[in-house]
Amino acid sequence: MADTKSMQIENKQVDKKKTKSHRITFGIIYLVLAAFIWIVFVNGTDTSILTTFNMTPGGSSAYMDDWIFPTASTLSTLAFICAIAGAYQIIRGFGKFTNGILALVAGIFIFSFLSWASSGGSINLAGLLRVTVVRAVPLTLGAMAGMLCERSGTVNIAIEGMMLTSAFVSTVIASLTNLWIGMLAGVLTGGLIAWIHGVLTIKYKVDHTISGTVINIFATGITSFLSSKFLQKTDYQYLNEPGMFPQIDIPVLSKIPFVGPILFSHNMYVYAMFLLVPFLTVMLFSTRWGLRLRSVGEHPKAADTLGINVIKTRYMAVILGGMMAGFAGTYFTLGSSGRFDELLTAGRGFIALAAMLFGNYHPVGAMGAGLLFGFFDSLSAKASILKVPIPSDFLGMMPYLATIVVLAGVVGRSQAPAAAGKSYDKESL
Amino acid sequence: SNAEPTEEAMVEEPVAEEPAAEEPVAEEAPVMTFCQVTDTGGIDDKSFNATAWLGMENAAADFGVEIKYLESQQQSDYEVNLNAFVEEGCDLILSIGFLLADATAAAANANPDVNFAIVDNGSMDIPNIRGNYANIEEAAFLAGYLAAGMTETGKVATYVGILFPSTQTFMDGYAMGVAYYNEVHGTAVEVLGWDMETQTGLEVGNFESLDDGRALGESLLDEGADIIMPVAGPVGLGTLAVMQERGSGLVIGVDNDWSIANPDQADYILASALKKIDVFVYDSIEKVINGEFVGGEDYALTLENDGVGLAYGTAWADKIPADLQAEIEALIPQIIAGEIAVLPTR
Amino acid sequence: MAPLLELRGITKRFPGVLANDHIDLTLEKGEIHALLGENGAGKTTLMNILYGLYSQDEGDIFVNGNKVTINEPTDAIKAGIGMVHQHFMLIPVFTVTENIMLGEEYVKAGGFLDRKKAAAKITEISDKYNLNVNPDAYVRDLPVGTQQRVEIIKILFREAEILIMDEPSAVLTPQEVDELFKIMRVLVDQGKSIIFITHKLREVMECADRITVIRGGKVIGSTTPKEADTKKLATMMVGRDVQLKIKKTKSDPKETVLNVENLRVMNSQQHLAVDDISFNVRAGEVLGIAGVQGNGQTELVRALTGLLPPTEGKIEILGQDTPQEKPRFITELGSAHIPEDRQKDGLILAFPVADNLILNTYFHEPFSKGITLQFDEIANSGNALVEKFDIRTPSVNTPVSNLSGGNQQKVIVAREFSRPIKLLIASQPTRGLDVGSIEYIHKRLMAKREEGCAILLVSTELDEIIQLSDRIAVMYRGKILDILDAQDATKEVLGLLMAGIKPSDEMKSQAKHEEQIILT
Amino acid sequence: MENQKQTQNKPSGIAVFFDELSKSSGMVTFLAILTGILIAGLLVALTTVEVYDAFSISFWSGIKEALRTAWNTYSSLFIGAFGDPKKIAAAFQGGDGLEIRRAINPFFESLVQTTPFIFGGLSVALGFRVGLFNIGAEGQLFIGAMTSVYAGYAITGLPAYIHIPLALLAGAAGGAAWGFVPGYLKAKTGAHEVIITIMMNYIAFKLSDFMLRGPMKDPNEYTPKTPWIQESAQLTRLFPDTIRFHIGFFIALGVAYFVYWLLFKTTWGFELRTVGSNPNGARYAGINTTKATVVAMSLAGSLAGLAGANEVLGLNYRLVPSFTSGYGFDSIALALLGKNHPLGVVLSALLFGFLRNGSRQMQLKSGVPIDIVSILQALILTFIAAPAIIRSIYRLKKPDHEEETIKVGSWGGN
Ligand SMILES: Nc1ncnc2c1ncn2[C@@H]1O[C@H](COP(=O)(O)OP(=O)(O)OP(=O)(O)O)[C@@H](O)[C@H]1O
Ligand SMILES: Nc1ncnc2c1ncn2[C@@H]1O[C@H](COP(=O)(O)OP(=O)(O)OP(=O)(O)O)[C@@H](O)[C@H]1O
Ligand SMILES: [Mg+2]
Ligand SMILES: [Mg+2]
Repeated sequence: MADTKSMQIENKQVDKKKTKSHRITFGIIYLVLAAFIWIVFVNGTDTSILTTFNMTPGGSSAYMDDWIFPTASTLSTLAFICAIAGAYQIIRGFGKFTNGILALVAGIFIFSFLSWASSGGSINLAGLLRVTVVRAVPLTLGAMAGMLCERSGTVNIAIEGMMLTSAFVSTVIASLTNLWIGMLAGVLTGGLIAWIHGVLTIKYKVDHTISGTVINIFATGITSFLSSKFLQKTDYQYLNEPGMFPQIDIPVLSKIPFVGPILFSHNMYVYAMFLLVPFLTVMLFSTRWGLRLRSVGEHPKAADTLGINVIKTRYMAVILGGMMAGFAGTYFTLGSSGRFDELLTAGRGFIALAAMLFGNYHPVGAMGAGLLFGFFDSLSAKASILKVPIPSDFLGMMPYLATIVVLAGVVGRSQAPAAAGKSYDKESL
Repeated sequence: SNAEPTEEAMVEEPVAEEPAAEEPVAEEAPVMTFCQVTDTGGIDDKSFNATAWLGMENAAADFGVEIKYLESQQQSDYEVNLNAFVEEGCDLILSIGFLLADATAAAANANPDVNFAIVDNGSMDIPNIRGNYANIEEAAFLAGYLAAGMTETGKVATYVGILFPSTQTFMDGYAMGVAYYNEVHGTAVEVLGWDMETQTGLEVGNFESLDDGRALGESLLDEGADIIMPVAGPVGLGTLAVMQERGSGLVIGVDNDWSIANPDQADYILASALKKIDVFVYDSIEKVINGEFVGGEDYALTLENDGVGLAYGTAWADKIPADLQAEIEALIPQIIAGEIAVLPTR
Repeated sequence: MAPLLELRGITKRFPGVLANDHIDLTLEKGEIHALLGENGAGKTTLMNILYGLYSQDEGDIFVNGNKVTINEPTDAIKAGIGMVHQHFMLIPVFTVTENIMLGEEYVKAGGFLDRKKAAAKITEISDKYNLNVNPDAYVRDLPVGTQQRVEIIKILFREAEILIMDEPSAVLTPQEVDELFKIMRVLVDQGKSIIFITHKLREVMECADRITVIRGGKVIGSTTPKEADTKKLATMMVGRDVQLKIKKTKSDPKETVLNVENLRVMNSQQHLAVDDISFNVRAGEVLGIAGVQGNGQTELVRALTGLLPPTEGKIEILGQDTPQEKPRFITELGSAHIPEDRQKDGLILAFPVADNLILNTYFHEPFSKGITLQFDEIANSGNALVEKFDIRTPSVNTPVSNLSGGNQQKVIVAREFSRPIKLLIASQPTRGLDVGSIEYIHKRLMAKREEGCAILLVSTELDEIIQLSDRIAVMYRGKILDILDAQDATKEVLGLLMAGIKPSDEMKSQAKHEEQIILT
Repeated sequence: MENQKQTQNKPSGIAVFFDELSKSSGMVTFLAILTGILIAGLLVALTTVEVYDAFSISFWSGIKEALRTAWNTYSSLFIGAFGDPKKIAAAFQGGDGLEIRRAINPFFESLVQTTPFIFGGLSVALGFRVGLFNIGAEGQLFIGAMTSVYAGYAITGLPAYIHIPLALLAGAAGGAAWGFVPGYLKAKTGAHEVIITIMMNYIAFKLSDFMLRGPMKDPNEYTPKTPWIQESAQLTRLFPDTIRFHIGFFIALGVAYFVYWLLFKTTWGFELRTVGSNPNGARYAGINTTKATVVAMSLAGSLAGLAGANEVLGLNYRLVPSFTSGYGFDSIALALLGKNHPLGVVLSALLFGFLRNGSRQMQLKSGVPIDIVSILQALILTFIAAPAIIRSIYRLKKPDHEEETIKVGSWGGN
């Protein structure tokens, strides 16, 4: 025991050495950001100019006063803080606070950008965050769908296809019956497609990526085919009027200024996300069900030797994942737009995939990634509205660039379940 | 050195059987055929492809002619699709959108005996092409004026799917209308999402994602805009959805009358800036049928000929103050006469 | 009374292999029944059938005289059978508790895992049998010996009566093996019964109550340690007289070929795996590196071969400093590497034999001219090597994946030995091979030594190390505890070193004295 | 088993032939395509209102109508892809050049449609061979089109034999740059190429929109289009008007051969394949896997870039917004269908090209939405990826040795 401890201490020392160059790089980045804030944002702003942040999103009754501050002096202070952080980072490093400081500096930079962009005018900060939350919904749900599958060993790149198909089905069924039945039908559709994915990958041992690609192509084809044959025809309009889940204000909570409208005044999909993330976290990591599911994705043979039915468990996980993707799909129609149009998922399934990897196969990580993407998405719209002198195409690249930067610069390799993508063959060596 | 998969079967024809003799085509009185080539948006784009197709359908209903369409999936399809229709012997081939201009010119030059018509593009001085453009800025101007008159927050907004000249004029006209209202009434109504000076604005980047339309709608409402004109095909329906959910905000539809297309949501549709491509299509078909088709000219959709216009939403026609309606009514002849500038001077 | 367990006429065929051929076997209550057989004899297959992982083509299983059908491991568990697998069935990213209770979880109301209660039971079992396992540790952090004890607890946790242990001693130090035997005794004394699989004669003689020998999927015979004699058992097992001792001439080391100073290497989890190691290997000698698996040998070899950059220290080959992460540079200096995991590192399984034979020479004449490969040359050379090294393959165009393990290893040996080499780094060169192949490879290694090649031999098989090495270094937790001359190295001394204990000089000489002539 | 015995007892030539045939993978491929066609035909019939109307008259008239619908669909698909045999015969009898060209045009047009698929498929297949999943072909294609068009219009005064290769190279270089980024990030930071290539796709779309509206816009045009490329940069057409068939097809075949040669005949290809098949083994063998990853992604990018260049230099002669959609994603299917082998890719590209071109007539003659082609592609791919399904439907025998199943690899763990 004593030995192990001393070894750990030594490990840490070596760790430190290795991260020295890392430390300096980050320090320099902080300094550059500080300089950027100073030169571009502060120097371009007149000292008398004010920035206004609205703290109440439109249409909300939980009012909070606007936040008004002088732009230039605030930004100078922030630039100064960044510079200090950079200097300290280079000289000493922040130890276990490194990531926190990194987040802080990134936050400061974005805040400075916003203050500068809205200087002399105003921006609705609460609205920005509210939209962030909404935009995170399909990504988080989709990422969790992928996660359920992959935690059990089945790679699922067909999230897009599952979402699209269930969006279609939910629209038709909800138009014919009601929202809840429509939603259920969408969820079941996702499950059904996932079952096909399961049959192909688990039973027929088709390569998971191939099966996923096939499903995506098929889903695009069949929904566009049926949509243009029926849903878009005036004669069949009654099939494309599903309605939408209403917004529900949570009593009391939604009245909290600022936070209330951002978190507690949405339709049920947002709440579902908030509930599903901790629920799945607990399910996966604290229950028998989750233990077995993960064991099958890590080492199916070991699970098999302990009497766990690998095949059944995988089917179950894949189908549940599909149902989750189906649920995410119904968001587009029943939670967002109230109708189906061709390809309306517009690639969100692939971004959800990115969010899954990004969030390191953890529900909380998935939501974090969803929120990050949602934030930049929402930010780029705001920047456009504020007439930031950057071409709109480049603003539109922001979420994608941010993903690349964070992924390459901070996250790096994510740790996939060991058996993900490998079909289980009981009698193989 | 590795095993080479040899799939001879792969080049096998999709249909193994011999193509049997075609069933005899009923040779009655030759029905005229009219053919539409869409751009990549396809027939359901809720925008000009759809409106044009409406014109085709109307003509088919009225004249009993046959109508066909081909969807393009990429730029290189335009030429082939047009040629396919040439071979079909279509009596008029309709190209939708400026993207098809090059291919249409080529096809028209190669087939001087075939009639073509193109939407949103001039005739390029080719004798067998009938061009068309819409002074949509005239309608958008009225929409902007109306929006400025109706806003309660002092902010109105617009956004665009992808910025093309054809969508750009929507935004310009709209902003000019607002500016004119400010000038007349001494107000300071702001336009979010479009900057006339730099000709840049809020852009979705696609014509598909309703969810994007929803998010943009929310952002704009949050920034205080209460009337939004989305120039983005079906994407705008997402904005309509969020307004319905919030119970606030108004949309100004584009291309066709949204309050008729979306009767359930009519409460949130203030008006629509109409661009009656269907009229142009219908008119062209009628001309061909009557043997009056003339190419080399442009058919302009204007306020004057009612090719563009502003239609009040079915639920709002009565609620818009009468004096505002009267003001707008009065603007129309002035615009037609060119007394009011509806586009910024570039 | 019916025996506790009886297997009758068990037969199992794999494509091209008759792995079990009408095998009969009985197990009495309270006995340790050793199943002896060389690699590929069919021992694991038989046990996998008993445990429900494979299904037999023919034959029946009886427990307490009642016929049972075992289709799934659950059936086996229900019948009171537990198995410690040859390749551990543990999930590295799970804790000990999670691994053990998987499939038999303790849950609180609402289906939540009751880790505390399970951990308590594990501690209880661990104490009872003196197994010394921390239930909250992650399996990936545990040394192999401990992992094995986790596997044993897994079985006891399920209250199995019949324990199958598939080659449990392969990964242990001699002392740990003794410890294991003690545990097995305790278990038997408490009424459990054990099937114990091995191919080591010494172990059988030491701990079994009864011995059954299997060869080529058939039962060759049954005996007890009292009646048996090692020579006879060996012959039964292999099917011919064996000559296990290799004749070794006195070494005549010349110039230093490999020199390592103060080497430190981190493994992929950023743990210090090689900790300040220094040694050298000279031309014409074999330096053996002994040690229990997982004590840094893998990382050491990877660092030496340029696959893992060291954090500190110096590696010199033929007087040249080797740069970091340049395996090509190192092989081109004239060093060869037989990797520990032949399928993972040493071969491209999907490629044909011929391509694997040029895996690190393809860019040389005559195999390529400019950038084009010369297929005739490659095939010719391949055929020649297949002949010379007696590689059993239908043709040089057969994918290596279709070859047996021994022949796969021969492909690697052929490739590495056909180059002019001055240094050979051989890691577990005979793992999983049968006696014939082992003999062959040992002879080849010794021939290289005669030629004046410097050899670094890393092996967890003590017998192999002792037989082949001129000097022996023992690694423990990333450090070299001692480097001994081969004649001073006895199993006991090495065993102690492998367990991290430095024996006094007195102990060394005493142990040497006591070392018996018993083979293997 | 019994069957096998029988054939052993009585080894009649024909029986042996059928036995072998039913085991061969060519047979499976053929049946996969056939089955896909049947199912898609069923779908068409099931979604046609007339069929239901006919069923309400009587069962048999329903069946007849269903068959007729499917027949119409596929015969027009066939005619669209290969040309109308009657027309061709008549045209050749007539001897009029233009008529003949019109009659045989569908066949050549199918080849034109095939060409970008070959490039795209090669791009994805090359990635797969090196263990990389290139979802980014679409974005690389956009960039390649952009750079080649730029070289096509901005450089003037060159003879065609220099300008054409130069413009193609520019396209390849653009695509390569777009492939390089994910390759480099993957090799250096471990960032997953799937995510990065997806993000790079979106960035490429935005970038090309920006370029078309700004720096690359033809100043004489009102709309966002690039200037026309020089005539010297246009890929030579091989027939006068109507037939657009150009040398791009042969360039694609040449490139396919080149990729084959590179992968299977050279030391570089040996390295790439080694990395793809077993990265650990490759490292052991002294191969620089980092370099291989970067090189492979760049090469894959350049192939996709060529697809884009081929489109603009061979057909469009200028770039307009949203000039293509879906080649990148179809290419994934195509590469898998071709088992990531250049020859397989060419064959499946032909299949896709003929299907896509044929779908035009199908849409026109029988009003079936072109999306049916996607459905068809998905079905065929499924059956080829899971031959066991086909084998059990048609009760084919198991092959003697294990079938070569397609493996993609490169996800998560490794
Ligand atoms: N799943 C399988 N598929 C094909 N062949 C197999 C399989 N499992 C075992 N074999 C073959 O069956 C034979 C017996 O193997 P088995 O693993 O039972 O041997 P063993 O006696 O346990 O050997 P070892 O001492 O190496 O563990 C070998 O030839 C082996 O290759
Ligand atoms: N996974 C497999 N797939 C196909 N064939 C296999 C597989 N495993 C083993 N074989 C075949 O089974 C036979 C026995 O393999 P195995 O590795 O057990 O040989 P072995 O008896 O251990 O011989 P060696 O001493 O050479 O290792 C070989 O002929 C091999 O071709
Ligand atoms: Mg074994
Ligand atoms: Mg073996």
